[in-house]
Amino acid sequence: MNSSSENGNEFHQKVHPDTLVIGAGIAGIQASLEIANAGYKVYLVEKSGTIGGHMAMFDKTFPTLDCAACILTPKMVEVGQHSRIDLLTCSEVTEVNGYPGAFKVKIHKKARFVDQQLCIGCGSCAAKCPGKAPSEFDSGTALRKAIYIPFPQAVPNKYLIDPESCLYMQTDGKKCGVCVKFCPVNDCIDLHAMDEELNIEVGNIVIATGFKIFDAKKVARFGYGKFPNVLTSLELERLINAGGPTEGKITFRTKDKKGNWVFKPDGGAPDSVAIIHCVGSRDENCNAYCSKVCCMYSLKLAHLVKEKLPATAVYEYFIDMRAFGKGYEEFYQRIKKEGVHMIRGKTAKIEEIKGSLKLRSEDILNNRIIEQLADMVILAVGLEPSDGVKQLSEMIGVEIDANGWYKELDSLLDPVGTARQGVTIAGVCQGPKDIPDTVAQASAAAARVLQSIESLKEVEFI
Amino acid sequence: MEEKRIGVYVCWCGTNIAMMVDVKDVSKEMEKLPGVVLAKNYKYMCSDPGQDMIIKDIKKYNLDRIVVAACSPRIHEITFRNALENAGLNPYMLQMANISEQDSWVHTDRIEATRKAKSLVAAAIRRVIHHKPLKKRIVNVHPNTLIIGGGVAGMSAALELSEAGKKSFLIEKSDQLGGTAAKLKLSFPYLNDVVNDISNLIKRVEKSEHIQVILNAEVQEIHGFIGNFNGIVKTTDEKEYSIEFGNTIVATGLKSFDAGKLKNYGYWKYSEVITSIEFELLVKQGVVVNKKGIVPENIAIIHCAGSRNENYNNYCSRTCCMSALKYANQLRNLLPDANIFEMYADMRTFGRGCEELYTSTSRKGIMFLMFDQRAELPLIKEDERGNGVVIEFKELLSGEEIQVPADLVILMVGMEAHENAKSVSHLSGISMDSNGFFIEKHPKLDPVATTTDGVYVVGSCQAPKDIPDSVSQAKAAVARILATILRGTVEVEVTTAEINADICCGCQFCISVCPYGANSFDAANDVSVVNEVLCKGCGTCATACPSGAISTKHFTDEQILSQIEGLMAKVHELEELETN
Amino acid sequence: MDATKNNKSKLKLAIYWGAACGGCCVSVLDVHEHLYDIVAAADLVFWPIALDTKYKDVEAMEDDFIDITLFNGAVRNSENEHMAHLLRQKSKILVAYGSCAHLGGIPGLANLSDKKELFNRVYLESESTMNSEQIFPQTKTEVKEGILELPEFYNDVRALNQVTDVDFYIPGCPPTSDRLLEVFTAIVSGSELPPKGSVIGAQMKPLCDECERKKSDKKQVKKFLRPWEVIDDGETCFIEQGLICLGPATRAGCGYRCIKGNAPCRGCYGPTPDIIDPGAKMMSAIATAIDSNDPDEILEIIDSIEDPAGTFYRVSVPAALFRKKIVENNVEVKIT
Amino acid sequence: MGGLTMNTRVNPDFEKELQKYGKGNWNECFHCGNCTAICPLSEDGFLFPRNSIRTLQMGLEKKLETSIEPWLCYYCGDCSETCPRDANPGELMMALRRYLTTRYDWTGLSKKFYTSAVWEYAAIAIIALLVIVSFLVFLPLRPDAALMVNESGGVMINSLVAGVSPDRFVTLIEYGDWLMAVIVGGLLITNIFNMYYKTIIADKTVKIPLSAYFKEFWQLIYNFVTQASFSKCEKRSYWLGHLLLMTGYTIMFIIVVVFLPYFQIEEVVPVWHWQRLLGYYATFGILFFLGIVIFQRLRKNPITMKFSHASDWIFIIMLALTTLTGIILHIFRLAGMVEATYYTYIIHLAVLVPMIVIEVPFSKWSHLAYRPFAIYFSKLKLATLKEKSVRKLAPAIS
Repeated sequence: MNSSSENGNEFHQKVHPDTLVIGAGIAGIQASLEIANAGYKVYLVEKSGTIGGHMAMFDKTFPTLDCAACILTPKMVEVGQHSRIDLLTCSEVTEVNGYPGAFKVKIHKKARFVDQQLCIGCGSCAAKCPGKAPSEFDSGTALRKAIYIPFPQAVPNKYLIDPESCLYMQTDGKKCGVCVKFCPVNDCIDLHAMDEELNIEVGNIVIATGFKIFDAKKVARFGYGKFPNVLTSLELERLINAGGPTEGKITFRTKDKKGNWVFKPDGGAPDSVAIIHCVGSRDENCNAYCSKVCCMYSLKLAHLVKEKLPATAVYEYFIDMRAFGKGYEEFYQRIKKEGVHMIRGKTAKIEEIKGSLKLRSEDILNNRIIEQLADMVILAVGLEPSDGVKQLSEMIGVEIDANGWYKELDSLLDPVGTARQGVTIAGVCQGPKDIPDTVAQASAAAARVLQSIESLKEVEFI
Repeated sequence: MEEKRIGVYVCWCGTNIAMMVDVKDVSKEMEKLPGVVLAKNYKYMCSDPGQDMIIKDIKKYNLDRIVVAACSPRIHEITFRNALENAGLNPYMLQMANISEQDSWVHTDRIEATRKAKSLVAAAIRRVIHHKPLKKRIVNVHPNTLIIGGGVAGMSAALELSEAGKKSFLIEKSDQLGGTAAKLKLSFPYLNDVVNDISNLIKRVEKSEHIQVILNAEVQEIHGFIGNFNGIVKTTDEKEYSIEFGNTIVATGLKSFDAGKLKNYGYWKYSEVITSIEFELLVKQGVVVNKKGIVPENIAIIHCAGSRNENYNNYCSRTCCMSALKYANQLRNLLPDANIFEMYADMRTFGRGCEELYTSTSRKGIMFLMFDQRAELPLIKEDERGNGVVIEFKELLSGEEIQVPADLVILMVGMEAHENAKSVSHLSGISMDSNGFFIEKHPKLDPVATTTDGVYVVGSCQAPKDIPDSVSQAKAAVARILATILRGTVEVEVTTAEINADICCGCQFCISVCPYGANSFDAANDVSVVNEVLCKGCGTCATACPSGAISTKHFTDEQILSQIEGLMAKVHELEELETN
Repeated sequence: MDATKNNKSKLKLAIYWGAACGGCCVSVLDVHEHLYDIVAAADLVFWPIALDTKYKDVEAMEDDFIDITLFNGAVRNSENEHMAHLLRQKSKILVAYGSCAHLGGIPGLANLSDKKELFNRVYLESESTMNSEQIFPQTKTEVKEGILELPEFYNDVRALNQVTDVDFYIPGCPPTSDRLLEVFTAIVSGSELPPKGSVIGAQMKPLCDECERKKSDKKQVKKFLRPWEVIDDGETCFIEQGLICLGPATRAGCGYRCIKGNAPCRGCYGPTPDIIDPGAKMMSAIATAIDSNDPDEILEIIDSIEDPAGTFYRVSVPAALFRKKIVENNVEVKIT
Repeated sequence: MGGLTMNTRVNPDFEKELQKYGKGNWNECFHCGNCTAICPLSEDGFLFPRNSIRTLQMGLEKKLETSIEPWLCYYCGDCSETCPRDANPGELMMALRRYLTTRYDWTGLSKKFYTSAVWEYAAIAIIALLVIVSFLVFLPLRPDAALMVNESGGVMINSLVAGVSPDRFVTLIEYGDWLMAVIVGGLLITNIFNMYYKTIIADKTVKIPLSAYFKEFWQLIYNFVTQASFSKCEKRSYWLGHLLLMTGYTIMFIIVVVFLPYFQIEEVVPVWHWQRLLGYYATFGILFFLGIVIFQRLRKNPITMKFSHASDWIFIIMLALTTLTGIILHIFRLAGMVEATYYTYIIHLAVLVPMIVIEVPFSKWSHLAYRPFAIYFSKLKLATLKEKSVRKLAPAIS
């Protein structure tokens, strides 16, 4: 900080060339790569054990149906290998001080308990680990071990331990510790590893914290959590994905030997699938806003169900079909031609009758009530700001709106800047967005960062 | 010939390939082919573990050539080339076999698709044998940028560059900056007055020392390649500018749908019927009257004029729903007692704050009516009972055949690509889709770049878009451009044409056919020569050369023919062919 | 030149014609007085046009008995093929001599038709033919005296290397005598032979390289013309005058005799080394010279090319990628 | 209207008109179809409330006027609670019932009462005044009233009036009852016929065979007595409460109007006597219901009680006053307080009579009659519709 502030309210500050990017979904990845490829250092902070965010969970992307992993994983690899990107997983920002151009940031880096350099990814530890928990990456459709790699293509592709499900840590070291025994590398697993605090200085901050999905249990009349074959769209997304628990098969939720509800490849396939739009969106009782992507991903899921199970009947219950982007309307027409039944009228309630699900809806265009029996119901859940948005916004000094989305500086002409100089926002954390818009915005945020570093090299304060 | 050591990697692509192609069988079969040291398959070859596997194998088995059977090289050739480079192998010792788009995606018979995959991979194996190491080429980047189109997208890009201290040329066809946005009064969804915002933006652009605005101008020619373009800009008063620049941003924007084409709406026939563009003008003046000069009592706003209909444009124009709601609000303020009818097909208020706009608008006594946009457009005819017109259609939400009286009808005309898109696409070497919009490099992960390096498409020339999305795109393009300018250099195509002076006879067929002006005649030696910096490796000259003196690196006749031979040979015959 | 000086026994030379016009054999005679040199250096052991050596005499020779065989003409029937195999067996060096043996030659244009069409044309339809009984040549005909045999007429014409292994190629229709002499002298003098499969008696560069006509990059054609339609200025590149000249796609070596005679090159010397299909190569070159962007006009300009096959593939149909007319189901056409 | 088309014109003003019958953001409805689907009473042929909202939004008065649907709704509030847009469809059904009541009423009074509280107050006041004046002038308290206490200490109510014998007094009141019943019943029956005309006769799409009227007649009685449809709603307690009120009120009505001589007697019967038990049941039913409703209306929760039309309050207050004065009357009588009993009796009638006269044919109470008839009519229509509403489990989608 410069002291010329004494003779006025104005002083100058060199912009620190490093940048902090918070959140490593596709927005964070894109912004980091843009900045790093321009020759500047990036700290990429990610809360979970891997980068990739939600996009890594998807099977295909609308409307082109190209595979999400295919277009994302190379970017992830690039991030992982980039000499100018310092990737901090299992980390959260806890304090932001300083000034635009010279933010002093404290980062809490949780222990992964497995040495990132030494781990060879052999999997011996996980094979023996007795601790299990629902896999976050599989959206809870399957279990993972307490020591695990979030998914086979994760970056970094190294194991980590979840203390919540680790038997050793839950029993204060009285039980287990079997992973250490079976690890072929000395000193690789340290069950007593401590969290770290990291202090860095950056000139710019890019917020790309993304979203979480709406909790479908809040709409009790759809019976999510009660009826095993009422799924969220994200769960179906994992079922359809070849890397998911069923190797790409769409199956029923069944109980495993220990009584956990999970999906298995031999779970049996549905003969009819109904997709309900706007679950948790466009609803004053939940979120009044439109989540923008659900119509399109529902159409995509309908297509994928049809592709995997051609004989399965698929029904979409919608209010307005929001197929707005490039090629989207065409995609909608295509899905209709594929024989997916489109019903204008949102389902009101679901009951379970002899293992089958009964949906009651109004078929508005045909002026009748439909009581539809379906083997499986997919709830097209909306998007919500991810947890911790409020704390982060207060920490950094950025405004959020009533729904918890970050507010941009100017809704018209500056969709990435914020009222706080030096802080830009990218992706869904600013409001629901599809992938192309997210990527464009992330690049735009990067442009703002590059421009600030490069141009004046100085920031003016008033 | 020394022995080739080829590694073959077959990707599952999750289930995308594995569902239709027996990838395990393919890799097993390929292992038998001569020269193939090993053949493996993996779930996601492009992922970190997949690439790692290739790198480790190259080192361990001393592989000198790699075949990856996966998706289109357009998606992942760069990925795997980098992997080869990381393993210490020349990146051009790679050949990809596309068993995704060209095989698993388009077939339904698993046995046949597997057979085809084998042929494709075998062909790639035969080709890679003839690959030669090529050297990367690096060129300097000129720091200036050419921006075609002075609308919001173009101006935002120029300003963003200007703030980074980089110069740009902003070429605008008309006599003023601002484009479509300059015609607006309010923005959606917050209904802010944008007149000042836009004029401020224009002022900032005009004031910037880093932006050279050229009005009434069109780009006549663009030559060169990323980092090193030059072009000629001509104004209507015949002034010519010769400029040099490193990158190009195309932001030519949109034109609105011609409402006269809509048979049912009688745009030319009824003075009550106007377009949304005309309405913007009216409302900017603050006086809403129809063409007869009468202040309307019944106002109908018809959505999707020219959009979402096979007879006009199939696509959705993305912004009209919100604009229509905006108009309803403006009308409610100006004419508190008027009846306002909104006729829509699907209410597509998807953006942030837009659903809320829809809700608040619906509280203002506006009647929303749904019609069938695909099958049966409303019919506007003269009202026998009153002065204006009457709109007849089947209202879908009630199933009733209804009539709506109107003395002002606003048609929400959709967006179309600008009429000069075609010439710009020729100039800058980018492609257009069937609707006339420019095609981005990748619809998901590269929404602003194009297949021509150094040329970016932003705003509504890429697809219909609102202002913030256009601005985002403009800035995204700037990020990419700044990165190349800051690095100062950029890698360019190495797969250029090459002339064998021992054969060239100086006939000069190659010179006139080169679209990049890369070939010239060396009179002293009586041969043609290629400027590798300008050459983009399109192969036109190699085809045109009657003497067989020109070949394109990485696409030699030998390579292509051996690939074809591999493709034509049945897999089990391949072994024989190779050993002979 | 005297071969005895080399202290070697005289070479044994054979010259044979397959499907040929005889011009190649005559070209050997065209060396004029140098024929004495040849005879001095070599014994002609087999030369049907000049000597009465029987096939069975050749069959009686030991393998590799002949030092050099100059095989001219294409392979059109079973006799040609038999002799190609026989001479290969008996010769140390087998040379494909002339365009027909090299690329299939003028007879190769018959590959654009099949056997049935050819026979019909020749034995039924030609204007001077009266054959109401529809008699076609047969390989075996029984007459009182016994069985008469004729060679079997194949469905297609092949170049020599499509039938047997060839050591060298001397292109031309016919090869120029000077080139023949050069080659012969080189062999006799015992200088090192080029690698097997080489085209000898010609150059790497195309004909254009020698051609003295003025060339520029202004090859823009609105209409393709035939020689009689142009008043040649004698100095401008033929192509720039709208004539199709195969010079840029053809090896030099002929001494551009045609061009000196103000006639465009017809490509008898065959393609330069890296060309796979000379006709196709020339066609794509010519296509780029078409001066129009209007699809209809382009078609019109292309239509102005008379006899494209005869123009671009005059001597090279059997050697081209397409080789011959596709016969359905790949069944050999039988004439009964 | 010219040409071949018989298209209906939309009427944007109608929505404003309907706001007089109840407040709601009905224009906010964006037609997701949730309300119709969540309503267990909505069925093919009679879809609501979304259809009704649409008809209202478009101002298709004719269609609304002839619709039965509003009467089929018991206002459980599920639709409004789950409405994603706060459009409150249930409240619209309520408002439509008010509106339809005015449309059925040929006198036009109903409309006056519903759209103007002043009119209603005035009407009530006039009738109340008439009752009071009639009593004070024609049936004054006999001077020796204090003697009119029987052996069990209860006031002998029929003997309180001067110059009229106890028998005569009961008969007089009974005549009054009958007169009131005839007027009210006449109005109600003609209104019901009006309803029948609008919903059945005017609807040219269905032709109901005579036999159906007999076959389905039991529905009328059954639904009136049991409110069976309401029991299909998920909130069964609402049905129970409503049943309690309905039976209580009906019992009281029948006792007072039909069996007055057996009810209004001089002696005080024992507590377990049928007459007292029925009275207590009815009083309890009404009071219990009223208590809850007043509490809920004041709290504006649940959603069904969020908006209260003037007619709602008037009805509640009148009913409460009737009940309360009835109870007080009962207490005074048992306590042998002669004068108090007399005046309370007058007040009781001054509340009761206007309530019945105004409420039953013209206002809220009329639904007691309209609703069972609506169900009856709907069954008639359903039975007649060619395409019977066979519930399809797998829809054939176009």
